Amino acid sequence: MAKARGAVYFETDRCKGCELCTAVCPVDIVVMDRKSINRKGYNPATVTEMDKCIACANCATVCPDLVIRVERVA
Amino acid sequence: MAKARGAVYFETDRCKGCELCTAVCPVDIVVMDRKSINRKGYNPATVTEMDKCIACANCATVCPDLVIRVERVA
Amino acid sequence: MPTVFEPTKGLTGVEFHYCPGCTHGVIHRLVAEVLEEMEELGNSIGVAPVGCAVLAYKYFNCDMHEAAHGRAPAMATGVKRVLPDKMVFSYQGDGDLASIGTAEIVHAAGRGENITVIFVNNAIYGMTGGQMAPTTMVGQRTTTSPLGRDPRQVGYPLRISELLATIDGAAFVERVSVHNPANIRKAKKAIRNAFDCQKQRSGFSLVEVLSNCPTNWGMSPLESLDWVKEAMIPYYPLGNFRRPEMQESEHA
Amino acid sequence: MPTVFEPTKGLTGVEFHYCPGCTHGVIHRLVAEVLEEMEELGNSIGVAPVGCAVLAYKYFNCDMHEAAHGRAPAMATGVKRVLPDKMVFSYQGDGDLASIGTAEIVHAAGRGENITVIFVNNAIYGMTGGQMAPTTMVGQRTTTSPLGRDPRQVGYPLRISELLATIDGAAFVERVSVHNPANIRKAKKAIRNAFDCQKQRSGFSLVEVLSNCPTNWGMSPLESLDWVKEAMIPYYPLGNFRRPEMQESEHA
Amino acid sequence: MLEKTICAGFGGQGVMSMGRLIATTAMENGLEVSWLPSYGPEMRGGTANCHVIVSSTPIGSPIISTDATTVLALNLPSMKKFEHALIENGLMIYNSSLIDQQPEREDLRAVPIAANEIAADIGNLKAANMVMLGAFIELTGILKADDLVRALGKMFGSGKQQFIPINEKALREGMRAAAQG
Amino acid sequence: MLEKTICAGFGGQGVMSMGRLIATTAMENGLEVSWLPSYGPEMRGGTANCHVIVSSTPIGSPIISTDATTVLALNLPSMKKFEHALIENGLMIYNSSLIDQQPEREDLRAVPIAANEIAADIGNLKAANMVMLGAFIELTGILKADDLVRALGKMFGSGKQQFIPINEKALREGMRAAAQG
Amino acid sequence: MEKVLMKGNEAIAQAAIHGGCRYFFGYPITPQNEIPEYMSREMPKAGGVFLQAESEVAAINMVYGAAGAGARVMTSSSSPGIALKQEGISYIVGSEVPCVIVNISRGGPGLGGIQPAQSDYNQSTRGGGNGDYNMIVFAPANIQEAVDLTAEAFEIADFYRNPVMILGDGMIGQMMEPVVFHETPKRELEPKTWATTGTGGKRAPNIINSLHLDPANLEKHNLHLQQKYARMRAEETRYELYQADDAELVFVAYGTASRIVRNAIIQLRETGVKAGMIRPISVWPFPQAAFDQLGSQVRALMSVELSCGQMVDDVRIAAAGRWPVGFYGRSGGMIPAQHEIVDACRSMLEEVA
Amino acid sequence: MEKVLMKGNEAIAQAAIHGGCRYFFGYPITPQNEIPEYMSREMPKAGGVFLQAESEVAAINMVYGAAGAGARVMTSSSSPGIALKQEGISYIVGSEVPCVIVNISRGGPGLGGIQPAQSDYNQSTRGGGNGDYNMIVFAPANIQEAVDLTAEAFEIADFYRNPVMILGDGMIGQMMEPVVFHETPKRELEPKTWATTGTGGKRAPNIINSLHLDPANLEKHNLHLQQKYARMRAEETRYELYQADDAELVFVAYGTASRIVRNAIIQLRETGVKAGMIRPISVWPFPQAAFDQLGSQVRALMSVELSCGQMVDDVRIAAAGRWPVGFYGRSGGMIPAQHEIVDACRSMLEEVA
Ligand SMILES: Cc1ncc(C[n+]2csc(CCOP(=O)(O)OP(=O)(O)O)c2C)c(N)n1
Ligand SMILES: Cc1ncc(C[n+]2csc(CCOP(=O)(O)OP(=O)(O)O)c2C)c(N)n1
Ligand code: SF4
Ligand code: SF4
Ligand code: SF4
Ligand code: SF4
Ligand code: SF4
Ligand code: SF4
Ligand SMILES: [Mg+2]
Ligand SMILES: [Mg+2]
Repeated sequence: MAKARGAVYFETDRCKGCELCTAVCPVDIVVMDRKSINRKGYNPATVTEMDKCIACANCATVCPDLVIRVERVA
Repeated sequence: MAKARGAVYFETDRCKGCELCTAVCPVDIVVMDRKSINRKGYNPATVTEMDKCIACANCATVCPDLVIRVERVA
Repeated sequence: MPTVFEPTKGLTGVEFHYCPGCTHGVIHRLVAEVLEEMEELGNSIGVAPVGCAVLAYKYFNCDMHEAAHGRAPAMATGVKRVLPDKMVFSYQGDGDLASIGTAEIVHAAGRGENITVIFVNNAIYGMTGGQMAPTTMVGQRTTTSPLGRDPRQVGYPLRISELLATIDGAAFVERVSVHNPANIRKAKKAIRNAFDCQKQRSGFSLVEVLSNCPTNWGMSPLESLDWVKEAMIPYYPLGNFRRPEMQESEHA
Repeated sequence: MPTVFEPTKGLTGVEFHYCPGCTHGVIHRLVAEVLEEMEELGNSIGVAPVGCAVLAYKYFNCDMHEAAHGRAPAMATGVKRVLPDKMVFSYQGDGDLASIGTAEIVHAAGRGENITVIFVNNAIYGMTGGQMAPTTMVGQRTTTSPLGRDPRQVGYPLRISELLATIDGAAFVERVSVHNPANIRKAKKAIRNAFDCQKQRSGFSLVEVLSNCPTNWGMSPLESLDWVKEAMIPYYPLGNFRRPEMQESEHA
Repeated sequence: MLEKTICAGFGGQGVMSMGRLIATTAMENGLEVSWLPSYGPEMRGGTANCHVIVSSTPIGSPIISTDATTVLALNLPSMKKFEHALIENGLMIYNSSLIDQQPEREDLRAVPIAANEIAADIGNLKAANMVMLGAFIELTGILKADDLVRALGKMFGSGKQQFIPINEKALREGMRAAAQG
Repeated sequence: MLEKTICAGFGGQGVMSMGRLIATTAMENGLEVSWLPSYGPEMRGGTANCHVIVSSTPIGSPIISTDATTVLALNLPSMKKFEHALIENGLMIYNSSLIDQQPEREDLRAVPIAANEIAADIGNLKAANMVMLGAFIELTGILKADDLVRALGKMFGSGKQQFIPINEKALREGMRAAAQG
Repeated sequence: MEKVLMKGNEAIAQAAIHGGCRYFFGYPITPQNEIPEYMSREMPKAGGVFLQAESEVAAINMVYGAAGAGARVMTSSSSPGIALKQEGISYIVGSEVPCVIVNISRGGPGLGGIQPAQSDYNQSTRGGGNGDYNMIVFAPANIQEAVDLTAEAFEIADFYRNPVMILGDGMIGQMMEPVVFHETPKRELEPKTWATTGTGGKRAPNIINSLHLDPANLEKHNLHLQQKYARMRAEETRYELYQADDAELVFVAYGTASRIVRNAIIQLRETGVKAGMIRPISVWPFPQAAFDQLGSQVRALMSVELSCGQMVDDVRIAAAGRWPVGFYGRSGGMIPAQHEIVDACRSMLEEVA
Repeated sequence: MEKVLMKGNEAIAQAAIHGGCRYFFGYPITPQNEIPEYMSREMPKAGGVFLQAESEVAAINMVYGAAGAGARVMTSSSSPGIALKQEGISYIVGSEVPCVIVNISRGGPGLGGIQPAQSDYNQSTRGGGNGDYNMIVFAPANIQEAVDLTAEAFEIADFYRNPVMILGDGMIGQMMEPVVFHETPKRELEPKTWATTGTGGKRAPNIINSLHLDPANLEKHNLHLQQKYARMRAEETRYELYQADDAELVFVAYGTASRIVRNAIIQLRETGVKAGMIRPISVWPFPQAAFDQLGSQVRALMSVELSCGQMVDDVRIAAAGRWPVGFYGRSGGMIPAQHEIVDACRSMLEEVA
């Protein structure tokens, strides 16, 4: 089976900037977006190189605030 | 060592006639005195053949109402 | 003539109000004898429960408190924190300790509160007329389990000693019985060990004493002692569940 | 595009009021996912505690009760006795369950009450601002143990799962953690097993979830998860302490 | 008609059910009744008692303080405790098997009944209370023996019907003793 | 003299200690003071605020409802929440680093202070509250910077004296910004 | 319907079942033990559940849960046990779920004694739980009334979604009197659409809750509760006037005390003293109206209680200075003799002469 | 003595230590957490013991034990937590041991909210525990008063061998004001020869107990307690009269509410309305005397409370029909604005005109 590829979507305004998702991505693509501030006043999490995502859902699994949705694209 | 000999004394008016002492005497000399009624209205416990007593204090040990005193006489 | 057995100075001598054959009286005497032998009577503060032993404050020959139902361990904690050098004990029934007072006993043990608890398990609420206790045996009829305790409805009896033995602060936990002279003597040793524990500031100590309630069990006193032996002991095994040595090695 | 991970219907979607990085949110989600997967949402009644999760009634997408502090198991008992065919669960913190609510949880277990308890152990009173809990670690500083928890004064932390596992009515007791994805997945399995237990009427089930409180621990969320792993798990070992099989064999 | 009766004795002497039987029978006969027990730990070992009021008009307080018309005393402490609850010339029926004294008050109508002995004679010591009850209905005339036995039958329920005859016997022996005394 | 000030902002912005510092300094200067915080879970994540009253006569209620003389708003929700608490022509000092709007009321004396940027410039973003406080004393004139710094010294205690200079710097920068604004 | 001789406690228990109660959670305490004991025997036969809780605190919270799930549910206790239930009662009121609470009270304070007393009047009518709340408190004076009120209490509780308390004492609980189980007056009750019985996927979740973090919401909730109390005051106040028409001295007494007062009044009238009585049946709401309809011949009021004086406060409020208010009480389980009340009446009348 | 700016809760805690308190048993609850937190830091330094109990029930019973052992001891809580302490309080009163209980109350009923409220007036002044009992309840209106009353409370508690309650609310607990720790007025206190400190073999055992199975004994005990209460009523009633001399409308308000009323009075007087205030400092005993000394110019009373109306009952009793009694209240954590009170006063005066 080919390595899975995934896409993650952030409901950015729910994010509380806790950074938990950034520590569990096996391909290290989840980072905090220091340049934007969401409705709640936090720097939200985001993904840098989406195409590296393997749809492991680790990020969504640790997110306490239901920010992240993960889909498989291949 | 010669077999101990004992004497038991009943503070009869404290007795509640529960019969517990009658069941534990190794020489079987503690009985209920069916002929007398104490201040509380119970048939009190008593000893039949005191000279058989071996001062084991079993009777006093099980008595819940501090009725019995045991002394060693030999 | 050497006296082999005489009334202890640890008791006031006031006649007990207990029913004929009720072993509350035996257990009172054991506690009192131990305090007398340790020469701690003048140094002790006891806490009576709400239960048949509610009047224990009249019987023990030392300073006494009467607690609210189930709260004796909390009350004893208050006393002990003020008087850490005194011997402080509570005397509690199974309704008092194992039902309404569950939180208080668990946390006294949890804190390693340096008190001694005498826990009289007679598988019933004696004072209020024989209702079911958490310690009531499966199938036992009581005034609130008229068809016998049904474990499908109310579960199995709680084994308090085993439960408390899981707690680190509990330095000494032992279950004994007073259904015959040999066991009464063992019970006294356990009570002595528990108070020694307190003396040595080892933490919480508890002796669970299997006791009877001829009145509410609907038995003669002699039958009731048989029932302790035949029905209770198999479910509530006698023995030590925790000693200070265990505590120390665990946290060595 | 197959969805790998999406919000569960078990939650209302109302934004959590929890602090950033607080794993209460994760645990909520796991419970909700399990109920959704079991198709029991319309069939469930949850009981929220008094603690940070006090507003859980806004988040779970099923009928909910808000209990008095510590009394969720009693409240759940009331619900379950009326509705024995519904899924009834409580969600409780360690102050709520292991301190003020000790009697209620012990006796719910004792009765073999057929409910599921989600026990969130974060070693502190979160909601009230970080006071010491019975589960606070030795040496841990809290607002009421400013110099760190001193076991000589207040004893060692209570291990609730181990304590409840001594009780016959407890059909399922397991301790899990949610400090990383692998453990979160295991935690979900345990929660599923607990609810399955209830479905099969096996009796009381409880999952203790080690959780964090970055706010009151004075740590960043990531540091706090490390602390769960490094400080809590060694004292609170993960694993199953009781399964229905054990219960059956004991009373076989 | 207003009868205020105190039944008193040791815990096991059946004074409570004695009182209940009076009340039940009177109720079945269309009279107003109340029954009030002593309760609580004091009962254990100590004395038990109940207050029974039977009246042709509605009953105010169920408590009998110093206006008892009859006292049924099954043991000495009970006689001592309650003789002062009686009205002038009140009726004191006492169990002379266990009470070897007379009441102190001279005005009373004091009737000794050897209840234990009579009960023992007919083969059931536990029926001493029924003996006393017999004396009570004989002396007060407020209830009929047949009504009492019928009420007893109801109270016992199906399980205990075999005990009715011996209780009835005790009742009638009590009546006879009172009639003779 | 009667100054009723509301300090408001996010939980972590130091609005509580800001208010405490005003009250402490005023107390040390012999004035009557009160300080009342918002409290409870609402503070977590949401906005925090405190009411500070400084007066030359005894203070009745510590609550400021619609008679604030000054609002110190460190974020937008706070400005919105409290601009209607101000008296006519009241003083609204707001943190323009985070608030890109003006207050709605036209009568107010609205003073934007780029508190975060000024604080960042002097090397400590956490001192934004001190910048605001500088603006406050500059504009109201009720307290002197030196007194405030002295009170801060006391509040900090021995452990934190090293933080005084940077806080003082922030204070004075805030004063300067307000004087210029 | 058959007349049966029943002990107060058992009659109350049977009346509850008669009134539709199917769940009982309680904890033993004298002098009300016959209630849980009766329930343990009879509730299963009625298809209901009896459960002995681990404590009074647990019992009231089980009631809270069961009531929220839509059941008719009861608990009973006595004085110190009721003290322990106060937090739970406050939650139950706050969450607006119905239930019935029985207090067979005894002497206090503390462990006190176990004989009849009315020193829980304040505890029952003015809470002890936190917050502004009220519940209807019925104080029956005989077993028939206890039966009727208990059965009806379930209807009333459901009607208002509020607990109702039956306040007796050891005498009411322990005595036997003949009773008849009448048909209970039914109310038009809304279906319990608020109950947590599972959404079945068909409706939004129901929530049983007393928390309102926003003060404006909590105040709104309180005003709503106050409206219910106002309605209870208007519609649920109950009392009996006994010989009050021409009375110069009007006793105020409830429950056990009222029985002795009644006898005392008969005795007083025999000797020409015109005494009468207001007997509150609902001690909350307190029957203000009874006082307002007293005639101008009334010269004094006298509260008679088995306490050191608690209801007398409500009598003073109701009197509003219109009449002097006297008090006669015994406490700790002592029951006043009829002649004591007669004497107290006489001295009071002399005093105000 | 130095003036320091302190939070109410911390000031109360410090005042307790100042007043000789060396044992504190409590359980966290908002809005009083700063009391146990302060105690956990400071009590050990004072050579005392702070212990967090497993619950409010345990805390009050620890207090009971420590008080019986002769210590000066305190607990604190808030509304629902106080509800849970009611049984223990009743025991403490019954056993005649002294202690101090702080209630920093919040909105109810049930879990309610956490903002300031005065809806625990009944809970505090009329118990909730069982039996006839009372305790002195002080309701400070500012932090200095809270400090002074708390410190003195220990003397008073010891003097009467009875608990004393300090009744504040979230505002009193959370606000900061300058305070000075004055010398506490000392009373002549008997040595605590009743305390259970061990007989030392030198005296008969001491017993701390509230059980009196014999009703005659329990009644005797109750009469003894009532005598103490009578003495407290005579000697410990405290209140402040504010501008009452010529007032046409007299507000009655305590604690937080009285602060707003004070400002309202100033405003009313500025517009020519003669308003004044009776401010009960002891809400039990309630200051009846303050009412009796009001002048003939008074046209109405008005109770202002952060509740739906609880103290107003005591105002009605005190008024005894002499003046109409109005009420203005806000609840659930809402604080009335000054103008609301001004308006309420104006309408009341119109009504009685
Ligand atoms: C708060 C409270 N609840 C209930 C009671 C009633 N009560 C008195 S003793 C007792 C149970 C006693 O049983 P246990 O502790 O087993 O003691 P035993 O009488 O069997 O020795 C109860 C429930 C009470 N006094 N106070
Ligand atoms: C009777 C009562 N006591 C105390 C409180 C205050 N209180 C609210 S939450 C809480 C503790 C919460 O801690 P925990 O259960 O561990 O939950 P967490 O907030 O940590 O999730 C306390 C003591 C209360 N509301 N009611
Ligand atoms: S799904 Fe996995 S790989 Fe993709 S972003 Fe999330 S953690 Fe990284
Ligand atoms: S875990 Fe969730 S809330 Fe936390 S930073 Fe990532 S997306 Fe945001
Ligand atoms: S001492 Fe031993 S031998 Fe002697 S009477 Fe007692 S039991 Fe029997
Ligand atoms: S054991 Fe004691 S009380 Fe029982 S019969 Fe023997 S002497 Fe009497
Ligand atoms: S009721 Fe039972 S426990 Fe109580 S004294 Fe009697 S026999 Fe002993
Ligand atoms: S206080 Fe702690 S437990 Fe509560 S929400 Fe915040 S992080 Fe979570
Ligand atoms: Mg027992
Ligand atoms: Mg927690």
